[in-house]
Amino acid sequence: MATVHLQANHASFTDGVRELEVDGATVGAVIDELDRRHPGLGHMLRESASVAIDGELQPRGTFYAPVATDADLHFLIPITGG
Amino acid sequence: MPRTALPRTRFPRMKYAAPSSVDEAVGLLAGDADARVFAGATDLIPQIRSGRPEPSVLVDLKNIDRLVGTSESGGNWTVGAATPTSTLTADVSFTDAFPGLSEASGLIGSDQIQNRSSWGGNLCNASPAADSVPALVANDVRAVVAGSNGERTIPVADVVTGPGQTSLADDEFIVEFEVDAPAANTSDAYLRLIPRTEMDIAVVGAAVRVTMDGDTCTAASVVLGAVAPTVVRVPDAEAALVGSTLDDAALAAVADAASAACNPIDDKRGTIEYRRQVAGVLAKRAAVIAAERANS
Amino acid sequence: MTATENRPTYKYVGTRPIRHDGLEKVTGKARFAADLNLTGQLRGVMVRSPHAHARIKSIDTSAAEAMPGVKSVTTGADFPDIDPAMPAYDESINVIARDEVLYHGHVVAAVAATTLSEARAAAAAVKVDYDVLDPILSIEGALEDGATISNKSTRTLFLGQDDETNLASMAPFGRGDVEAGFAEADVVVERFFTTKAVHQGYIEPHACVVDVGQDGKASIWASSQGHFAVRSKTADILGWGTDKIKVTPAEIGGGFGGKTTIYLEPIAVKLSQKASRPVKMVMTREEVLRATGPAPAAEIAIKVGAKNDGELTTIQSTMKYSNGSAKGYAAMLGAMSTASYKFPNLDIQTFGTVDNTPKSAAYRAPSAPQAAFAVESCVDEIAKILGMDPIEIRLQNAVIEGDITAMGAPHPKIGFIETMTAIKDSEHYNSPVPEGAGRGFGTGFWFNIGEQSSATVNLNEDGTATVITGSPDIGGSRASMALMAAETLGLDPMRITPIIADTESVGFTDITEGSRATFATGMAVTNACNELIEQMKARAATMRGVDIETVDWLDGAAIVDGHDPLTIAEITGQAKQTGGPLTSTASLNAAGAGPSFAAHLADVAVDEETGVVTILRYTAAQDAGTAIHPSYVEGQMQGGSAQGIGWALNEEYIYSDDGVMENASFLDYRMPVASDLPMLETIIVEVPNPSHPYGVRGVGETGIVPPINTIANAIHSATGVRMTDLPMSPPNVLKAINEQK
Amino acid sequence: MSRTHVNCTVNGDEVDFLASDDTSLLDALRDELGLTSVKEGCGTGDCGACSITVDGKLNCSCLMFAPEAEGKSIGTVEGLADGDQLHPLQTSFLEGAALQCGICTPGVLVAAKVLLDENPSPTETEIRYALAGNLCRCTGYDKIIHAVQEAAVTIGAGK
Repeated sequence: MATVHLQANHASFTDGVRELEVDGATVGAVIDELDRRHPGLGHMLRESASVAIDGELQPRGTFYAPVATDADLHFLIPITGG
Repeated sequence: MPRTALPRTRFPRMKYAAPSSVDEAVGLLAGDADARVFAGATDLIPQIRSGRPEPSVLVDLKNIDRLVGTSESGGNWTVGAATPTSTLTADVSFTDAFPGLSEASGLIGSDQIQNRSSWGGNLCNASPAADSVPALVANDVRAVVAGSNGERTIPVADVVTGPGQTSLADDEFIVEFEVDAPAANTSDAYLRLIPRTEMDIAVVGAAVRVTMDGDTCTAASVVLGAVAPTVVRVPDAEAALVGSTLDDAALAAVADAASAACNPIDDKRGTIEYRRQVAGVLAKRAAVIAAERANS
Repeated sequence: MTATENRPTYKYVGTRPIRHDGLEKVTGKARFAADLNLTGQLRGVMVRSPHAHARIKSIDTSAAEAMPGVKSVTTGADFPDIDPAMPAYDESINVIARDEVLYHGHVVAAVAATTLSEARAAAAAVKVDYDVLDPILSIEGALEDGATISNKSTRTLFLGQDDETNLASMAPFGRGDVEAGFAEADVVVERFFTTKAVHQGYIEPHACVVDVGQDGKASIWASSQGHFAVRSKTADILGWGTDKIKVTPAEIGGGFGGKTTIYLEPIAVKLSQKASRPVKMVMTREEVLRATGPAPAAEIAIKVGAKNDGELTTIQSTMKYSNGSAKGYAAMLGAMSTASYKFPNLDIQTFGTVDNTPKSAAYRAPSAPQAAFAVESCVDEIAKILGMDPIEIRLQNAVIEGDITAMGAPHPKIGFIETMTAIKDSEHYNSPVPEGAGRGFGTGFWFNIGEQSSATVNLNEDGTATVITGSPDIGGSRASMALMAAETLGLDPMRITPIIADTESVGFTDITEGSRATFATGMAVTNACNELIEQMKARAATMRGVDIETVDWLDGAAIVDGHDPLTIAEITGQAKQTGGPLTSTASLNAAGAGPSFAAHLADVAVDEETGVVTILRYTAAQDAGTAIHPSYVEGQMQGGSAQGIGWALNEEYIYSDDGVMENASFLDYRMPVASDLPMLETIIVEVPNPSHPYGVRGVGETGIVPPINTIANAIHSATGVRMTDLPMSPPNVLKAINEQK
Repeated sequence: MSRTHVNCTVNGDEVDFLASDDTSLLDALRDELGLTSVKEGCGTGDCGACSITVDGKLNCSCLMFAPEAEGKSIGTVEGLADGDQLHPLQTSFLEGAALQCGICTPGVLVAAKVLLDENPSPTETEIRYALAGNLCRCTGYDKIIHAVQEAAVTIGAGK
């Protein structure tokens, strides 16, 4: 089970829950599982979120990145820049 | 009614004319109320871009010999109305005689602007914030005005009647300025406040001319810019200076009088409170500089 | 000056060759978008709203169409409707309004004519009938009960609902227990900070030239930070396929985030398509200031607690940012910028608002300078209350690798401590403060990003190389690409030609933003070069008649025992005989961008009778990871510092009550001029980023974060006045001084 | 619309062009003569990107009407180099990395050339005020000031 951390703007889909245990071999699989449990959350995470796996910021749109069973996943607001 | 956001970089309809004599220029103006004279166009072009009415004819005065250049005799100076201010600041004898008038002229914009800006343009644009005008008034400079009815000479102080407004008729323009030799032990100074160090319009300007007898001031003129619809002469500040040694009490009185004489507005460049307070500070500081110059 | 953690020594990386595009730029030959002209070209002009907020009742273009020289006219009706839930929606209505204008200067129509003056005259003849609405012009205005809805497409989807709102976002960030944190604090500082909208201020106005051919395909020459993004955004807004659009990058005259979005291209395409003629569109400065993305205004209430020993225990803040006329993440990005210190207890409520000012755009480390102004001012105040050195208290609380950011994710390897130490050890910090002046210290950082990049490297028959990327060069990146290729191949950078190719000549590459070009595109270049080395080893094996395993690569040559080294030129010279041309392409979506921290030091003099602030001396230190071309790293640090100084002292958007910007010119929008600044001393700190082959972090963003708080802290040292409202202009500083007396 | 026939010299060459009276000299130089080194950054004389010399004096070409060029000698950055021999300012800007995006560079070089012609060994303050009419948003001016100082030394040594 990977540990998923959500931002507050995501938590509006989870009745405020910010930390969940989720099964999934890839970031995409984790998102799909989250969307199954909390419909609408998946679209939000795919459209407008960055993800850090065990602290390493992944580029936007990396849904096939492998997720270890004990991984820490942080879904972040999309980080851009000037 | 909001201004239009429609940009403009070109000036349809306008015709360009470069007369070579005063009479020719007067003729162009007399024949067409929408004709407009210009020297450097450093105010005219931005105004047209921002949507002001476009002239029918642009009368370029720089090809008239009398309007460009300076002459001096017995310490009295004649300055062509379209003479670039960079010519004045580069003229050592002029700058020695009128350091404040020279530094005020040199503050009109960047080096690029300095090669175009002129006393005539700076004055007739009739901006309350024009840098050269307080110093021109403080030095009792006169303007020679040409028009269909010939020429007349008036004090610079009588040219501007309000923001963008002058006492000149449609067919009149300034040909040259007359600057009298300063009395003995007399000098001037001009200070202005801008948020940056360059490329800004004065938030407050202060010109002071004093005549000194040793440590004592025997004559003074104090003129403020950018704090009222037109430049403001401050008799109370002048009275506070005359007879004083520019001691702290006198300078405090100068500052109070200058602040009191302000009738400023709140705008994007400064607040009423700020302009009042800083007008006093600059008047006081300019008086000290002018006095030092008068005695040196 | 450079302070370097021990990193590999390189032959070319870290040197300062003359940039490859330099000659064209000092001789006036460089072609920016407005410098291009096509045969039969028309000039396009926008029709812009004179109201800050209004419903469009009707648009009558008949008079304009009948005017001399007019070849085409377009309105919002020519553009497809996009689902407001899709990312392209806001960009689409920002490019051209449909039924509602959202800010003064919002485009409602456009005209193309044979000359600029004809186009302008015709634009003025387009009749638009408006139903004027109340404009929302401030954060409080947007949040007021019963406030007019500033943009009816803004919905509360971020709350899992679907109502109209003036909120773009509303999200808390938190950890620990702030009540307990304040309870155990010995010192608590509470302040309220405000900042105004400011513009990126690039000197080149937006410009493009577009030609839609008879085949219906659009060729676009544009000034942008990312021509692939110009293609995809233009395609989205027109409802076209990307195969119908080719974008060729012109030189870009400054962007700083402001050219990551588009304004002109879809409209120019429409005008060109309708007229069957090329169309050039160039904004005026007034248009740029009125209608292109500024950085958001912000209001930040903040409370910071600390123990007597200097430990920062708690931060509580409400951060409100205006996104302008469309949705955005401005406030949440701001909250992220509190991640410089450990803060065991943290509670930040963020509110993003939507109003009737121009849609905000990224500006160098978006949202960080405003938040850092608040946080760093409070930390400075606490240090002064506790009598601590401003660097010591920060060193004590600074985040290091593994510490948690405001978003919960841990920091990777960072150089915050090293950067502050570089200032502490500097000659500036150890010199006495000038008589009557005040010294201020401040910090800031940006996360930086990776994203997608592609690169193709061709080895030419004479052993020279061409490096082709899709990253526009906004400050010397051609040189850094060449240097990384040079280092990898072992080839003199002057024998390498870096090219920025059009959207059909190189693989997809994301926008040059987030300090990503040297990081991500540089990684692609390096990968392509490594692949070429493998190819050259194989060719060398063929040439020497040996097995490839026996071939080594050293210093730009293939090494085979018992033979002379084979140079790149020798290998490429034989390419025809050994299998043909040598070329390699690499593409990636880069992970592991490294945050870059900066620490700044300023000495300022304040005229207490006029409020004029003069910067006497300024030093900036920043962690570059590895400085590929130190001169351009310094340039980024100095440019960011100067922009931050302008933001701190005089830059601001001034609006009238009806929402018209009153200072839409370089005369009254006061960016620093040469005589406003001292020399900007730089200290490059190098704590290499382990996720990049050469340790690059990216340096573009961070430099703008510390100046505002650094100068505010210096003004406090000089006068005892704590400035909490920007800009710190003469009137505002004098007012604060008067109020203190 | 009336068009005026204007005769002048540009970078030493005699040229003539037709320009409607409502055209700025900036537009005429760019559109009629193809001198696109002269940039429009503001059109109001506040940024200096359109800086040229007129009879050796520094001017903003956006603040001149095209017919005003009659009989004048115009200088732009295209005329700065002597054949393939770069002007010392161009060399010092390249070697000192005194440009980033490059849009302000032509105007800055023209202004710096005028400064060094009039004042061969300017102080830092003199350089900063001489260039105050030329906005640069990329560099913070630091490397520009250093490059002008460097060029002054080079030119001085050459004399």
